[in-house]
Amino acid sequence: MPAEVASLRYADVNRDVVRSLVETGPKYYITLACALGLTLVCFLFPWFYQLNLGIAAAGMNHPQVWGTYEASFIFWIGLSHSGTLLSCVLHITHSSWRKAMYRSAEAMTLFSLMVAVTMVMVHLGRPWFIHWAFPYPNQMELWPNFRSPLLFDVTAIATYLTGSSVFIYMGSIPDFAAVRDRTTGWRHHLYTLLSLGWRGTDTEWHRLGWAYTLLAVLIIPLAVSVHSIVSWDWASSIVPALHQTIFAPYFVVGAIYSGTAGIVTVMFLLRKYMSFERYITELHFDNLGKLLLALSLIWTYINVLELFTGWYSGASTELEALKYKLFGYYAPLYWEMILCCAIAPLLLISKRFRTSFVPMLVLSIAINIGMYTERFLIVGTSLSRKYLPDAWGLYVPSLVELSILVGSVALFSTLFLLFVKIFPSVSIYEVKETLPEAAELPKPATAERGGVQWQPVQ
Amino acid sequence: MGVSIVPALRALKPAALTVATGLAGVLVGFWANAAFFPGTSPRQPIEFSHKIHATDNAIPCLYCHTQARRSTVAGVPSVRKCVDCHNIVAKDRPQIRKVMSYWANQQPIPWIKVHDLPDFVYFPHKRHVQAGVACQTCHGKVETMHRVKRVAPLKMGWCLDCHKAHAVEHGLDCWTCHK
Amino acid sequence: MAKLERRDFLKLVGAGSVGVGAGFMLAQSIKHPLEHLIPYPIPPEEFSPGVATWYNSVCSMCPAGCGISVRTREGRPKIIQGNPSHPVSQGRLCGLGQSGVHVLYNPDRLTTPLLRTGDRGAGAFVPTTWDEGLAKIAERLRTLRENDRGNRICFLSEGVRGHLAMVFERFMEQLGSQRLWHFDFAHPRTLYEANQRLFGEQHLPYYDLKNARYLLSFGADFLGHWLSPVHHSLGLAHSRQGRPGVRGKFVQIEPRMSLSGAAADEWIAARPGTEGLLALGLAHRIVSAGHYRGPDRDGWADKLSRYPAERVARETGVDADTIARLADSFAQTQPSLAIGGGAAGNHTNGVDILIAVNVLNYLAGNLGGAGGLVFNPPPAVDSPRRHASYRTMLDLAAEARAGQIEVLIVNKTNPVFALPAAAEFKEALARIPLIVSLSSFMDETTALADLVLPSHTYLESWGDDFPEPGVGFPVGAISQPVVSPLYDTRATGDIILGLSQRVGLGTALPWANMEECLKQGWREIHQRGSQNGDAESFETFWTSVLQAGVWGQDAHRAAPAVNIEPRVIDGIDVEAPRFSAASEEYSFILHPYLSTGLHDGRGANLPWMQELPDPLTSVVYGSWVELNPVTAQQLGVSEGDVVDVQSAHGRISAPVYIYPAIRPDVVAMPIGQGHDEYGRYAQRRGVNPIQILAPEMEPSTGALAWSATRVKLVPTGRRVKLVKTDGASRQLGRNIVRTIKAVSS
Amino acid sequence: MATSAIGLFVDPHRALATAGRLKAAGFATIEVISPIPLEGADEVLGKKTSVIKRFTFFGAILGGVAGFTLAAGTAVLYLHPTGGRPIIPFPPFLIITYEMTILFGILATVIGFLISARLPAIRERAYVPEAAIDRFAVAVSCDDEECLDRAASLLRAAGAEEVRMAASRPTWRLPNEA
Amino acid sequence: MKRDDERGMHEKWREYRRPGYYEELDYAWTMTIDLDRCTGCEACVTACKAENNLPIVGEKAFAQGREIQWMRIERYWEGEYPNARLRFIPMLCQHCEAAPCETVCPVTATYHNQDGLNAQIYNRCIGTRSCAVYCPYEVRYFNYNNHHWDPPLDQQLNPDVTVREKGVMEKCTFCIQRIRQAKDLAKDDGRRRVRDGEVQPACVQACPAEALVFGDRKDPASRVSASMNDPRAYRVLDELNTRPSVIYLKKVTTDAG
Repeated sequence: MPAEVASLRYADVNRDVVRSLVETGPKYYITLACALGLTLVCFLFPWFYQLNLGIAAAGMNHPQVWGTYEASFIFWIGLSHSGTLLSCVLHITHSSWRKAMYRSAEAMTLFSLMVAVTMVMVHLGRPWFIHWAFPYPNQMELWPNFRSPLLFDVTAIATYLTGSSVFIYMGSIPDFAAVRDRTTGWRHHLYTLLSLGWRGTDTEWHRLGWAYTLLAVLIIPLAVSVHSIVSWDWASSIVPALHQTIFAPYFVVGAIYSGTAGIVTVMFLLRKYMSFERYITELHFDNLGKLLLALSLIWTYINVLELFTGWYSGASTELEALKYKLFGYYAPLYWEMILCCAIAPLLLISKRFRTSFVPMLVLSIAINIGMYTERFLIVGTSLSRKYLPDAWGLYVPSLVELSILVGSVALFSTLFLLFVKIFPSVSIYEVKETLPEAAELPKPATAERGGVQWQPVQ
Repeated sequence: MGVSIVPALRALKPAALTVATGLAGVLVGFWANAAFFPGTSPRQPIEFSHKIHATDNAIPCLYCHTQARRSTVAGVPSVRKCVDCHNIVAKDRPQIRKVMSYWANQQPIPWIKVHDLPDFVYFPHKRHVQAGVACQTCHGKVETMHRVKRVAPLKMGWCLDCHKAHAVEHGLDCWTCHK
Repeated sequence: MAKLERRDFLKLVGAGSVGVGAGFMLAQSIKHPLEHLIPYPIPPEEFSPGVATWYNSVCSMCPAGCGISVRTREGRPKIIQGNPSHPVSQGRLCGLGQSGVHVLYNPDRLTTPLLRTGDRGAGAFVPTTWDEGLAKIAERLRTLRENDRGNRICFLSEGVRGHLAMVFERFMEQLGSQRLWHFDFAHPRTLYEANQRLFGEQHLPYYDLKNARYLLSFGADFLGHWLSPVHHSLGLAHSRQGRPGVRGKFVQIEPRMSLSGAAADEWIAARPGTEGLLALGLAHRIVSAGHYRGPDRDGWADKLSRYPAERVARETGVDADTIARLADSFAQTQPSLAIGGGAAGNHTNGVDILIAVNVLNYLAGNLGGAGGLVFNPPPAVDSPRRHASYRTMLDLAAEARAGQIEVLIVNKTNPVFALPAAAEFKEALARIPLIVSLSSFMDETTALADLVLPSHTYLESWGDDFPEPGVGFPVGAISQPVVSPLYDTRATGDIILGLSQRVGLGTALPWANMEECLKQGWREIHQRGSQNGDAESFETFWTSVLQAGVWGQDAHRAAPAVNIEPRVIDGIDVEAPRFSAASEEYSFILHPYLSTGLHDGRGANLPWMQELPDPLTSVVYGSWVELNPVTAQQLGVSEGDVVDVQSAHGRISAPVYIYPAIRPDVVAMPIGQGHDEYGRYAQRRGVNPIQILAPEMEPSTGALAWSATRVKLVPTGRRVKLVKTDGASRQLGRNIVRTIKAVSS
Repeated sequence: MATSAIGLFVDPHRALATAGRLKAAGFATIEVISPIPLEGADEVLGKKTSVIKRFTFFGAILGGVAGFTLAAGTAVLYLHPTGGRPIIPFPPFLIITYEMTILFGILATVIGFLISARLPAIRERAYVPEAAIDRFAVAVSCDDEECLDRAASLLRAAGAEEVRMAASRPTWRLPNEA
Repeated sequence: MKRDDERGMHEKWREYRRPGYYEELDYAWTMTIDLDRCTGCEACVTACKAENNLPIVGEKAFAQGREIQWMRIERYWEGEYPNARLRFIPMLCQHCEAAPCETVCPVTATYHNQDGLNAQIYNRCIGTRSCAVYCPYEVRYFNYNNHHWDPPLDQQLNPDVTVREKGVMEKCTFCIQRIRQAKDLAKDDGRRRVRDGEVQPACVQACPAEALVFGDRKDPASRVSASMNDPRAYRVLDELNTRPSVIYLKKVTTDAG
């Protein structure tokens, strides 16, 4: 294990994590303010404008009825696909390098899911009737249509949202308890409630272990199913270039791919700005790097496969779809995507690259840009080239759409910034597990213990 | 020394209490509006009493609402229809004078709709009347009312229940009422 | 429970009341707003709310005279359909006809008489009353009449038929003026002339497409706007699929594929203006191949010897084999029919071309029989030959300039828009002291008027119509008001009758209004009818005609013994026509055509027509220039590039549309856009090709030869997005429109 | 009054050993409170089994049934034939079933956890905050002073760096949980 | 038709498992379009606009590709000058028996009714627009904003048809209001069925070439059945197996001569 980790003591962990919660510098507030402001200006205002005017505010038109909103929806769902899934897999497989990073990864899952849901709202023509898509008894005696892929989405995403929030919460209970003891005032009350009076007895640990593992087992297939189902929104249509069996795995891989890249980004930021250098180390970047490399290769393979099957079919519609994708109006975007998601990641072969932080950050962002492009192309190049050439059209996103896209990122950041001040963004007890046991360490004086002295509850 | 969530709950109680009262308030307000200002019996430009006409003088509904059997709408009587009788009957009453003044300067009487359906609902009176549905089934005992009051909810579910109960042909096809 | 602190209690109260307030407002906000039930003070007859009423009437959106039935609800017309019992439309109707409701409900209609305040053309008007308006003009008319200067009154009307035309006639007659003209840009003047010369017929024959088995059309867009498009569509459809085992064949000859050309089995782009030559070429073949067996065969052979296939092929650009093939099948597939018109009739030798075409019909024996030319009996009420040619309009302009015209009454025609700038008509109008317009809209001509007496739309007024060309037997139809007038307007007829009373022309025009006039007119028709048998009373007759919307007589006319001498050929000049400017500089021939939706521009203020994708290009809302792909390549322009179209007489610019079916030496532009006035939907939209037309005329008729202008194209370098609905225009082997080869019978 | 004695240890192994010794000495309720899950707590305090997996299993089954019933049931409540398919087609409804299975599984697991871990703690429970940092505490709860003192002395003897007295009531156990 | 409660569980189950649910359609409304008659004059397009309250969207909307034409004419060029030919094909909702658009709607705003029609219920639509994505014929049109009729143009609006609000999908209904009207009249004079030719959608009514025929294909005597049996009959994109109720008759081409 790396030196900086070896030098850690149990108490340091508590102190560092608690500090990350209670000690808030101006830098944080400024960032939060920016994020909030951006959300307001770039997300909420344009959206209200659109609600008032109608989807006319967006650039969609007759053949191209879906646009960036759908693309963003898949993108965010995709981004959500590493955190919890990865965390579960690694938990089941007892890989200890997960422990320092999984909490924030899961948070990413949670918030990108929330953003994805808001994108659905933005996409709808009459979002004020969205409750009709949920099964509740109503005077109209009408029910949603469970035969619709969109309803699969509703159920899947609802489940996934519940699952991942439960998962992240359950993993945090012992940490809430630890923080509870180290905080005062409203925070103390908050964490008292959140920790449900956790003490850390042998029984509690035992139960938690069980529950946690069971959840992990449940969530892995769930996560896989969710993005397959999202892909069916497209694949179960008969639109050329969308009506493909490869789509489910394609989407899942893509999702995990962009999600993992997202984790790298988040890790970098946490490490840099929450001063977790000693917890998030080269080791993590190295492993994530390897994972990314593998994923990028699979992703590339599936892309090639898609082109091949399309070409092999020889059908006018499929060929046209390919032609349009590779050489049509949006071709530059396509090649940009290939560059970002297929070629650039090959750098990950070198360990030096994997273990150097800034380059990894750059790459991870590049990959997600590429992945967004992919989602945009799925929507943008297929619908405009369907069966009847006479009805072909062209779609260019409007300012409102672009601004909402930016705004959604801001919304995500806002949520995440709030998260790091409420949840211990690094798991205290699991990091401790990776440390040499307390006995082997020089005993710290009580004074140092976690900085804040504990006072009994009134 | 020990640990429990109770103290925290106690600390949060006032806030929680406030929120709860607030929400309860919302419900009360909502209910109050529905209960005291239902708008099911608007004040009409002329205090026309169906009781006097339909019960006391036993005028059949279709005498005035002539279209009900033949058209999608039942039709409200033209001002002339009122005048036809009332230039003989009860001329001195203030309300009748009002009618006469409308008639004098050929103004229509701006009745206020009591049974108003959304614009995307197409309710054909003729189908229902011809099927032998009594006016009262939907309009209530109008002949006993001085000022007409809407008694039926006129909600989709309510329509459907009747359609189901009578196994109306294609009575559940959305296009039967929405076009 | 611990006792509440005072502060906490207040907090709770506060929260509670805020909640109640919020809840109340919420409930209030989602409440359905009150609506009213407004009964009639007095209900109209046989009216019942919620039930549609149909009225039969006559369409006057174009001169075809289709019968229409109008669906009204609560006294408001909703949709116009064809009148099934009317022989012209037979229950069908074109897009323009259906847009009649948009004429009625047009937001830009003139709602009250207007009096000019500012300078002419400044567009400053003040509302006035009918009395004032009528008084003003009546007074002027009376003085002119009394001083025997009645001829200084000029009445310019749209093409009208039936009793309204008769009223106009008498009115002007009484005023002592011969200056009564009907002006329609698209009136097939040359066709009438050709007919007159060849058959001595005043009225056009009925072209029996229905029963024809071989149709040869020289430039006549008979499915678009030529004569009676709806009826022709029915005819063509029947000739193709209406007869089991027989499918009529149809060949279209024109420089630019029109709607008819698109429907044709074969489309031949002969050199513009050589249609006549081609016709005679075919004739030559028919005679020389011995298909024609008439006694005067040799005479024909002799006369036609000047038109051997080789020469004709050389000059028309249609190869000799095709000529031979067409000629043979035209002569052999009986009954066959040759029609000519549209661009072919609008050359400097238009009349000659059309005569040549009819020579074909003669030689193939298509005169009189079913599936050929059926000669119409004269209509029950004959309409006067008053159509103003281009020359007439020039004379008019000259007289105006010379100050010989003191009053001009314009009725729903728009010469300022529909005459080339070269005619300088607008300038001429400036010299006329009093211009009165009866238009329902503020069009270019009305904008120059001193007094506007807005007339009803055809859906609000009484009238009648006797379609021309008829359908082979006498037909008439009464147009009745289907809605009570929306505004303070009056029917054209009533205005004229009103005027005549004020001027004191009493005896000649005794009727109080058009309805009376019609009743009397139709009483005569009825009497004529009842001589041969049926003795129903006039009232029943009248109501039955109103209900049916049409009246017809089962009276067919035997074909006149037409015998065409071979020497007609000497009389005609089918050699290449005269074109405006020197060909080397102005290297393209401009082919203006009536746009499907906007006709000659009258449809430009109808939103539906503006939004109707042009059938051949799918362009909406605007003008464009059609170029052959090759031409476009040479000029280095592509779709959307704006080019200057320059004639010797003007210059307009419009975006290019690459059109696969047009001769490389021809550029086509749709007529109809480019209005300066005429309401929100028409104004400042596209360009008007009529403006740059050269003042070339067909000498004998003085008709404007509007296919005779040469232009040059100058790319401006500007580029616009052409607004159209089409995506890609090829099928890419997707088998969407499937075809099947006809089993050659 | 104090009902349990808590000894704090630096070394987890020693803490466990002590716990074992106390158990051997016949103390009924012994808990080891630690900042991290401890391997080998079972050996000294006896094997633990949990009902959570049963919750999960039956929850999932219930979810499956509920899922299909929801889809099929609502479909027949108002018949809307679509796309030439049956009112109750299996492929799509199986997806709903699948998702609902997992959803209910998850929820049941949570409930199972809360019940079997006896959370949230309503009554006050013996606890030492250091045990959330780097101390390993052994908590013994007794009913009488004498027992408490014995426990305390034993703890000290075992080398606890500190022994505290805490107020907490004897905790209850689920049936079939050792 | 038996009432729900009169049927046994087993019988019901069999019904619910029957593909397409309906054992037999009440009417099977069908339209045939003879491409050899069609001249592309677009009278049908205007008729549809007039009958169904289609909005006047304006030039900008057209430029953005947001026009609304339940009935549109598609045009395809073949060959090059001088042999260039233009082919027209009217395109409208095909009322497929296996309609891809129906299954995807999350709120069943579109479904198949007992007359074999593909219904679109505006007031139920929440505007996911997925039906338009799934429709291979591109005949579903979305209301990107509320539409406005300059008064008094609004007086032309057909009171029998809902004016659609923003965020709602719409499409050809085979003029359901006319079909209902006809059924109503049939009921009024005590007839069980609507006579052939009694219902004509606006486009059919208008077509000057009588290229469009509409009727009930269940009735072997109807005009539409007759023209369906024409050897020229085919369905557009039938390889997709959507089983349209709109049947086209092939355009006839001839050899030179």
